[in-house]
Amino acid sequence: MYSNGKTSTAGNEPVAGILPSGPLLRARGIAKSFAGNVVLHSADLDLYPGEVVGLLGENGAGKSTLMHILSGGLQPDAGTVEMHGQPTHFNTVLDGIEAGISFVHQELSVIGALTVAENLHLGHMPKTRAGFVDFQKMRDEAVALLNRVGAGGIDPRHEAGTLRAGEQQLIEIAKAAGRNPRLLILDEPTSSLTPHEVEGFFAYVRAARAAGTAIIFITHRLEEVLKLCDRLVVLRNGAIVSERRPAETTRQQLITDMTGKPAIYEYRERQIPDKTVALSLQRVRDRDHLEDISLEVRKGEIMGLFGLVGAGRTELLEVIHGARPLASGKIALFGTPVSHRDPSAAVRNGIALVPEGRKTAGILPQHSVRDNAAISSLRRFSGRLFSDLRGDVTRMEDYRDRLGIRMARDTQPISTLSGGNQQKVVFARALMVDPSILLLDEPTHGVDVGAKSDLYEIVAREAERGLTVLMASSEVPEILALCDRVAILSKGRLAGILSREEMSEDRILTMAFMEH
Amino acid sequence: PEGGTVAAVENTKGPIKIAFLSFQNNPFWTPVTEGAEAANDYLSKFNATVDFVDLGNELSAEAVVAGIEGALAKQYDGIVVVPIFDGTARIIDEATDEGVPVFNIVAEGATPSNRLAFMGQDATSAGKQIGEYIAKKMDGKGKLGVITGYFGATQHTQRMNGALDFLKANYPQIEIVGPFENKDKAESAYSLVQDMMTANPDLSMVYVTAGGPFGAAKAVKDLGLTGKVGVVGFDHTPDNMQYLKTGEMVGLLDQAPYQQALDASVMLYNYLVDGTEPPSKVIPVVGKLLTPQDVQ
Amino acid sequence: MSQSLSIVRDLAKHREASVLVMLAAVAIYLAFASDYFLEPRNLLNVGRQASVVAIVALGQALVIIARGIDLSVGSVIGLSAVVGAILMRDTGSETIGLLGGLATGLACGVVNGLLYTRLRINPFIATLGTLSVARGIALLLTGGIPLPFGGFAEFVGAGRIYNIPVSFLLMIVLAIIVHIFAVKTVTGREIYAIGDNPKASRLAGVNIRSIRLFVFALSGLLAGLGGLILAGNLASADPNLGVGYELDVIAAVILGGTALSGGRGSIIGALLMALLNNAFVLLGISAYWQVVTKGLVIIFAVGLDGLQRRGDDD
Amino acid sequence: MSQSLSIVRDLAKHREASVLVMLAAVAIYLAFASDYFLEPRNLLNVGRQASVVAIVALGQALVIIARGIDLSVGSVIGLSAVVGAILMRDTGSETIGLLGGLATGLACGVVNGLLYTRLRINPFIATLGTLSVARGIALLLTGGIPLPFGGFAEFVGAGRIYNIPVSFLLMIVLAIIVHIFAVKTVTGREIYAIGDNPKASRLAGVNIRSIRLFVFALSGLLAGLGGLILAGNLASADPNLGVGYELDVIAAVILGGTALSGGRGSIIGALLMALLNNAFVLLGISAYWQVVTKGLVIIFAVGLDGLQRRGDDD
Ligand SMILES: Nc1ncnc2c1ncn2[C@@H]1O[C@H](COP(=O)(O)OP(=O)(O)OP(=O)(O)O)[C@@H](O)[C@H]1O
Ligand SMILES: Nc1ncnc2c1ncn2[C@@H]1O[C@H](COP(=O)(O)OP(=O)(O)OP(=O)(O)O)[C@@H](O)[C@H]1O
Ligand SMILES: [Mg+2]
Ligand SMILES: [Mg+2]
Repeated sequence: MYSNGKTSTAGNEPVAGILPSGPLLRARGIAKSFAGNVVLHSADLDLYPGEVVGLLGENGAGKSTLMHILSGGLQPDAGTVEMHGQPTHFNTVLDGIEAGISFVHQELSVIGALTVAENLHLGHMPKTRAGFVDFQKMRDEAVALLNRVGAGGIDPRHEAGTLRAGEQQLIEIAKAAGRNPRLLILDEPTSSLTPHEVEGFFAYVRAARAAGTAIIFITHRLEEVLKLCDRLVVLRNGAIVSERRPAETTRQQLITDMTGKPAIYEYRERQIPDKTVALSLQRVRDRDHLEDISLEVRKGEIMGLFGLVGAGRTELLEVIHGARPLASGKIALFGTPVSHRDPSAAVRNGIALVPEGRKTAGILPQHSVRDNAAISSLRRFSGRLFSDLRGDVTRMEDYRDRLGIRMARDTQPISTLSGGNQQKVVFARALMVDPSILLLDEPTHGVDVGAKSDLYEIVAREAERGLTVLMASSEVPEILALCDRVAILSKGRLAGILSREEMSEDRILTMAFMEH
Repeated sequence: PEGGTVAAVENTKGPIKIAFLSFQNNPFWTPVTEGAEAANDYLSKFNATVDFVDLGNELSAEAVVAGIEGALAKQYDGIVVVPIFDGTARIIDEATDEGVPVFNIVAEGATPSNRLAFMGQDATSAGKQIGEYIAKKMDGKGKLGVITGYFGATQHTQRMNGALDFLKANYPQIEIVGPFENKDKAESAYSLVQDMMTANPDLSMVYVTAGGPFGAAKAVKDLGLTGKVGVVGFDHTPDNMQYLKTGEMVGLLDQAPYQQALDASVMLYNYLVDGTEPPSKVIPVVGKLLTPQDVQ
Repeated sequence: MSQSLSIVRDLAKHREASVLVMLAAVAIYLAFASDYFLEPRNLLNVGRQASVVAIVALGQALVIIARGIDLSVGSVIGLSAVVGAILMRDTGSETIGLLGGLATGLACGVVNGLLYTRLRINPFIATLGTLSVARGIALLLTGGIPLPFGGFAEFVGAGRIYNIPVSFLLMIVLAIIVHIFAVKTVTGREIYAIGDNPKASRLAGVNIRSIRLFVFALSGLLAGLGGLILAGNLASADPNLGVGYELDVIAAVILGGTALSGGRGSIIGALLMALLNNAFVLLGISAYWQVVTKGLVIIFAVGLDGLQRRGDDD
Repeated sequence: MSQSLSIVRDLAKHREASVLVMLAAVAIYLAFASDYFLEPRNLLNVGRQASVVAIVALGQALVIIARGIDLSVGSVIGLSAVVGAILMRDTGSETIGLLGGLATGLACGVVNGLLYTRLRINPFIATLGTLSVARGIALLLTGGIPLPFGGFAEFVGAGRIYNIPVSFLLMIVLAIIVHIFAVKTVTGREIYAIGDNPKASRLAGVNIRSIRLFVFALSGLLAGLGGLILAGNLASADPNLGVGYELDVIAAVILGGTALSGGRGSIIGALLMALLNNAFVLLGISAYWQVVTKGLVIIFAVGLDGLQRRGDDD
């Protein structure tokens, strides 16, 4: 532990009597089901020290569940886990941590009220002789830790709650790193990181590997696993279906392993016959971030919104959606000026939003899947007095099929769905409104490749039928795959709009850096 | 003065300021306030003022202490106060030590203090007075339900025990049901009487020691037991009096609050001017027991 | 996280069950210990005694479900009764008096809602403020002196239909209505959504301001109704009516297991408390033990199921 | 319920500044309206009158920060005073009496903590239960009759050092200690952590059970101390001492802006309320207007900053 003063070395002491060549952890026949719904059939997995294993699979394949079992957060229904050749059983997560397993969860869980340094030391804060917290020591160690994971830019004195999602993610990674674990599990750690942050993070992973840590890396970004991992394990329908070396495989192959079918979305040339302007923004400003943004989106068009972190994409979408007050400027829908003071008014006018931040702004965690999907369109379908409860059931069935939502029953709490499936439910919610304008904010965060192409397909199909889409995204390939045009924001200003023909990764990025 | 029994002496001292500290939360306090106003009117002719200081609507020792502290800070010459609680003795002594005499009225705690005098009804003997009346009404036998305001409130407990000790000693055939706490609430008294009648259909009298006796009377009325079950309690407030007329209430003991307020203020004034001590350290006020005959 | 949430749900489910068990236990014990307990008349008395707390708790439950709290209900009870009585006295019309009382409750609720949604005052503080202001106004309006309050209100508060107390019937009917409202209507479902995740609900198009305003208004309205029943029962509108009710009402809601409660829960909670008071009188429990017992029963009612669920935190 | 509690916490963040402004406004107004207000003696009185609520609020603030609530403080005040007085009377030793009083408070707090952490009873219900049980025991122990309570306790409650009330000094010292504790010690930081995210804190190795037990124990201990001061001030240990204090204490905490408070906040909140009571006495405001004014001041104190922070929901 670094609190004992060993901050600089990232390795474990070699354990006497253990052959370095034997697996650190060996899982055999792991099975798990929830209320009769089988999630893991019989998964076998070996992990060796000094190895980075990429774990791939569709949403709901059981990746997070398997990791919870390995780390002690869940108990398997069947199967055994051995560490260093010894049968092991963790009753709680704390047991797992004790044994050297650190798990960075898919969902963020920093303590917003504490500073970054305090977060990193929670559970074992250093003390001065007088018995107080040794803030100086804690800060110094925090700086070292943050540097280690490539997050040197974060001030350890800041309150963690005020940081961006990506920065919070890095804090969690740093925290896990600080434990110098034997096994480090990273469940979609990069989904909210900037490209620059991803580089720093990769550097840390490589250093940890060199020091002998076994690492499991879960992501839906195939480029990342191909770049970073030593071995790729694909989980499909609760069983391991393939193990490959990155050098010996391709993107396409992995997708086939994951989904059982080759799936990739290619941009299809589309004509937008309708010249009606569906959404127009004129010199839109909010209180503090956006400056004079003017933009027109035609009916049936898919308009991308690109920018670096902090460019103001979320703010812009929120202004259109009425969630953030418009300070000046005009917004018009099909030529009619509107000023939404509340998202409820926007939804009534046919503007639906799939927000960024599934856990905080997307799901209603204690509600069922069905209720989550229905919440936006309750008023649309209600009778005079009563809510259309029966209709909710059929609509849910419909959208489960259309979006391929994987669940046991639509009455299960949404928080028991896998991350990607939760996102699909939020998508279903927005589509149920039958909007004329769909605002998407990082809609494919944590969504698997198969589902991504499903979602692209759905968005394109709806656009074909006249839906206007404005999609904020940090992934250029996504923009290239889907959008007819892209607007690029840079520090709250509109840096420019590129048409299909003008779009290229280079140009988009260059424009995004314009104000920097 | 009208309604009072003590006359003021000629003021030879220059302006005199008296603070009159009292609560205000139910009709009982209305005559107290009026008495203080009357004292002010009367004494203003003698170059003295009686300032009514409201201690609020929640009765507590802390409020009395804060009130006296405030009055001392404002340099009043004397204080009339409704101390009620045991915990007020210390601050009363402190005021007295500072040369500000304190006159207690209505009710004071059991702990002795160096107040100039206390005027009021002794709660225990008031309880006994009611107990005698109850025994008479019940012919010395039968079941008596007891509802007290707050468990642990000295005045309520003394009124209760004053009656119960008397009854136990002299009328062992009277069976006591309770006591139950109604927190001075009429609606709670109502429910308690309902339940008491369920468990004791032969109940013939209910004694409410503090707030809300009319709730008990209303329950008697709603149960159609007027004339069979009687309620006794304290204070001539309008809601209580109403049931005295209709017969559910059979006895109400009054504390003559108006007179207490007025007389105490004047006596304190006299003491401040020429050192006339009140007639005794404890000036008992014998309550007037109203019965249905009195209002017919 | 996912596990912890389902535990929260289970907990709310079990809580209701464990309070029901406690309710049944007390009732069964009483049935043996007292000859009078099972008499229909006594049971109906218990129902009536629970009715005001239960009716006010129906509104409070929705407020709490939507993540608010309404401490002002006790004072609103008093103010509504007083305004109703004054209007009845001055206009001579019972209808105006009753409607005026209800409107007062509603107005108090709306004020609470606006303080919360417009001025963004924490509902605990906002309703603590109106608790004081409403009580003060009731005292000012009456000079602290109770007013007579009779007629139809007295029928509602103390009357009986086929021997069943009107206020008890009203409680049952309202509980059913509120339950259906909470579970089956759009607004009801939106209330639950807001309570679950206000931010997500807002972005999904729920008008959280108006829903919040609505729940506070409803809570005020039901407190106003409670005031009319209480004053009607006593045939007297006392400005001090309802002092301290807030804790009883909130306790009823929580005992009833808010999460599920739409309506059922609140009644169970209120009944348990009324039953206890009934038990004290029927069994003649000695004075101070009443106070102790009340606390113990509340703790046990909820603690029962905690005993089985050892082992897991949060 | 924990939802509504967390809202209590969240919204309390910005509060402190605006309550300070209100405090200053009332003070300035009083300085002009009353010749006596600025007299040192009066100011010290205000400080003394705030001291019990403030001291108890220090513990309550930590409980609320850790997502709990302690409704039992009022009863613990009464029980501790009574036990202290009985021990003092029976052993003749002041020390034993005082320590016994403190130990009683501590024991009540530990019971609350265990009910919450071991039996998993919602703290609102658990402490509502102990509210009743503790009061009942105080009544049973005394038979409802206040006991004399003097000696050193009276010095603490009513004495002065260089004319400064001892209880006021105690309040200042304790506030500083609690503040430093909350901000600078490991336990203090962990209290904030579990209030923010209990699950993540537990996984980080924070022993949330023992921390929760600790905050309830501390709250009980400080309530016990409050009881001794109050009884000492009155030279009388009344079993009804502290009835209804829970709302005042919680209001002080929230007015003071819990989130920041570690100590400061609670004092500001308690001072505002004591100042109001002082104003009522100095200005001779009538009782009913006092009630109205109190509510309005509370609302405005907190509403002030709501007015500026328009626009963003949740
Ligand atoms: N507590 C639970 N109760 C019921 N079902 C659950 C629970 N936890 C997980 N599941 C189900 O198990 C399946 C696997 O979920 P898991 O989170 O492991 O998927 P994943 O592979 O991590 O997907 P993603 O990439 O979307 O995060 C899902 O269908 C999910 O609904
Ligand atoms: N209240 C706040 N306190 C601190 N920073 C804030 C606050 N609100 C917004 N920000 C920051 O302002 C920047 C703009 O946010 P916004 O979410 O609009 O950017 P974006 O272009 O959507 O990028 P991304 O969503 O990828 O972060 C972000 O860095 C965000 O962290
Ligand atoms: Mg997952
Ligand atoms: Mg964004």
